[in-house]
Amino acid sequence: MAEIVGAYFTSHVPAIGGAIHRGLQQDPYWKPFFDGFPPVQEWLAKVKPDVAIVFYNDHGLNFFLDKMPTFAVGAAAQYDNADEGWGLPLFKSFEGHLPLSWHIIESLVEDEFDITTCQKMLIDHALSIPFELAYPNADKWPTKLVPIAINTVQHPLPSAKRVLALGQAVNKAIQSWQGDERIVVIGTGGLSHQLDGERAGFINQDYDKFCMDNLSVDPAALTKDSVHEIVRLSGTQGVEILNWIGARGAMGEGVAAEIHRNYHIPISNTAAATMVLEPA
Amino acid sequence: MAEIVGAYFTSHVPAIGGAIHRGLQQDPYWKPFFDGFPPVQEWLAKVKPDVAIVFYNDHGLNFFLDKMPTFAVGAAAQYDNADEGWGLPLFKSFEGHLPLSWHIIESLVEDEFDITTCQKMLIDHALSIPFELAYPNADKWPTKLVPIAINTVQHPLPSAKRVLALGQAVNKAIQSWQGDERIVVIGTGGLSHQLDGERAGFINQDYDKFCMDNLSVDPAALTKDSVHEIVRLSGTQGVEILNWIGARGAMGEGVAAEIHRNYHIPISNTAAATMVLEPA
Amino acid sequence: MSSSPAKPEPIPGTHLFDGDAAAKGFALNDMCFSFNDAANRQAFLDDEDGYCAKFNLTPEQRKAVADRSVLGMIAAGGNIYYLAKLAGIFGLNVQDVGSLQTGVPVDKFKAMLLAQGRGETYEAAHAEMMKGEMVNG
Amino acid sequence: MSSSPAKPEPIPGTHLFDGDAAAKGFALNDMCFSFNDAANRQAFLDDEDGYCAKFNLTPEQRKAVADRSVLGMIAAGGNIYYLAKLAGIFGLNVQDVGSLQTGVPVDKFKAMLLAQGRGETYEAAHAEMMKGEMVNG
Ligand SMILES: [Fe+3]
Ligand SMILES: [Fe+3]
Repeated sequence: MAEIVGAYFTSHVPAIGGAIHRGLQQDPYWKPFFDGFPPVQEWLAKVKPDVAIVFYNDHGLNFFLDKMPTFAVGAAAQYDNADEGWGLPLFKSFEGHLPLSWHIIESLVEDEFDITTCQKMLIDHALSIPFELAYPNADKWPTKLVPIAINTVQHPLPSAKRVLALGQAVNKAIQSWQGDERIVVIGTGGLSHQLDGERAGFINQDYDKFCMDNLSVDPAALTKDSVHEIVRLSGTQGVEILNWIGARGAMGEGVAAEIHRNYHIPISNTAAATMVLEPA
Repeated sequence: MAEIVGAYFTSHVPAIGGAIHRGLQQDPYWKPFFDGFPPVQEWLAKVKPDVAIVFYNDHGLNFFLDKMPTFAVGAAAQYDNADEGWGLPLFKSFEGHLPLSWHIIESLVEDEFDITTCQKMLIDHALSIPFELAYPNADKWPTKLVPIAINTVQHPLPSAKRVLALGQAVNKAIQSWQGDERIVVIGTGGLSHQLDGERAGFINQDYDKFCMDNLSVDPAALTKDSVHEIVRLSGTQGVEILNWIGARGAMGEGVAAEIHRNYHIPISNTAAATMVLEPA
Repeated sequence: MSSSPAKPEPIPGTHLFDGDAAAKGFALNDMCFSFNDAANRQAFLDDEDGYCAKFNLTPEQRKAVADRSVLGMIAAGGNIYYLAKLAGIFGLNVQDVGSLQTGVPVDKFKAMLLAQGRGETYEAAHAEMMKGEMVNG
Repeated sequence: MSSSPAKPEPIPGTHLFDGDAAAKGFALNDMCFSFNDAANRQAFLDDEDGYCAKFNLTPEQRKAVADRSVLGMIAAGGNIYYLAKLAGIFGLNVQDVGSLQTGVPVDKFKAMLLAQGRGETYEAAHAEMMKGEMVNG
């Protein structure tokens, strides 16, 4: 049976891609952030996942407002990055895992999740940057990919409770999967940040700490607040914590063990955080 | 408060559009079908709806397999038809009802339906033909439109139970809407038919009768079968009964009164049916 | 797919357009989806080989299209809603498509439907239709 | 919208991209979405007026773009994820965009973020940043 080796969470600020590109890992501004990754890299080298199920949000590359899904699940043989509007070098492509994608899709629809199925799907920095950070010297990504995109762009967004349930339903799908893959679950984005409006630059360390402290032991605590309240506490883009909540749900309902944590303010406008959890 | 004046259901075979275009209503092949519509037209003239919420399925015009939503709700100011591949004359455009669309979207997401929101949406014969039949001499459609598209194309499809719940959640949204619109709910497609495979031409009068007999008094009876079983009973395209089930759900949980029924085999490859229900 | 739990009992003469089919048929359905545009329909008519190559049809898909074999297209992952747009290019309606798939002349296919309209079951009407016909396949 | 039940308490300095905004901002966001393509970015630079006209920007949207007013674009229904692609054309990053919206020089905006990194609350860091500045708006 397939095994969930654990979950990895990280912020995905576009500027990180630029810093990697320019080799700024030891620059004083960037060092406290990049220093959070050797433990992630060592952990991945130890647990050796061969499939990644990634909860993330699209930033206006693959989805537009003509067709904006609440939850989208990829079912493609390959996922490419593309120009997001800044003309930056493209991130590496991912190989898909078609049978597992369709298995998860079947299981989610059976469990009354009204997903959008994507046989073509461009993936953006929110998906690629966590891999650039986790596998800095890879010629190609060592895992196949099943991407799950959550709407954090256009309100109404799904509630944190619904997103946790989605993640748990993905866990249930994995439980009924008869392959022997080693699966890492990834949640990307956050933590507190706000790019738009007069409150741009808003960060909330107390709320971020609350999220990080509860993620392993009591993820349901993160679902008590409405989306509106999460925006108040975490910023308009801080709602990307939904991706973390979905990924945490995919680990299953039991308590998880925190293996690693790093938290640094600021990266660009963002309170940047990195965590690794293992099933307890 | 807004009022649901009732629900209207009809098959939507593309050839009907051709028959209307060529004025074949009195042709012996078509007459038994078109004779089912004067009662619909009279009923609509009496109840005078000004908004239509239409449950239908797209036939490869607006959605492709790159992004195939389980449930999609329109939120556009206008909905246009377009060439579906046969170069036929275009059907008339519809005026949207933006505030009601967004109210329904807010309410559905709150109730944990993971819809795709469409600010642009081309509508096909499945939506237009029921209006051509209901308002044969209209210069423009007398109702505004909120379209709700259900995936009946790519399996896994949502279960009949889930679709009934979607409809009931739309009813709940209407209950909390503070406008004073007169709303007609429309379900299009079916009944039994199969276009593809060696079983093409399959029709099942017994199952169709079961559906029509229960639609008013016990719609939950239509949700006992799995989608797979519905395909067995009703044909690969007979699953369009899901659109009827969604529309019936939007009338609310109470019993409804059957006002009108017509059933005729065949129109093209289809067992064609037309019904009108009112809240009892 | 392979590592998924068992699927329900197949339905004779019926091909569900599921994940397996959707994955297999993507290129063919993608081409057919393009036929919503009249210019693309004309481009196909002008240069069928070139147009199919542009969409990277698999050899199985290309052969089914060349053979005008609806069952072949479905076996290659084609979905009827998209295939109908290809059929439209050749002036074929859904009854012609039914005739092609059942292997009987379209008049007999239509007669089978009319028989069901007179109250015959599908099984009876279908048996009548197939009398004296080669079995399809 | 008008006939919907009441919405929760607004969040100061924060504009939720909800149905009202999405409906209002469609044309502007549609244009910004097109900037994923380098050729479209160049077309905008070559003929800003013509390019905006092609997307039917509202007068309010056109003025906000002409003024390079991020808050104006947001008031006109712009969504920051799409607007960021327009900002990219002008070489502006999210900190420049933050500076534009708060009305302080980008160095002061960055200093406000660094202050939060030293453990100051947003309120304290923001008050410090606004000292001696005209209030935005
Ligand atoms: Fe982000
Ligand atoms: Fe149909």
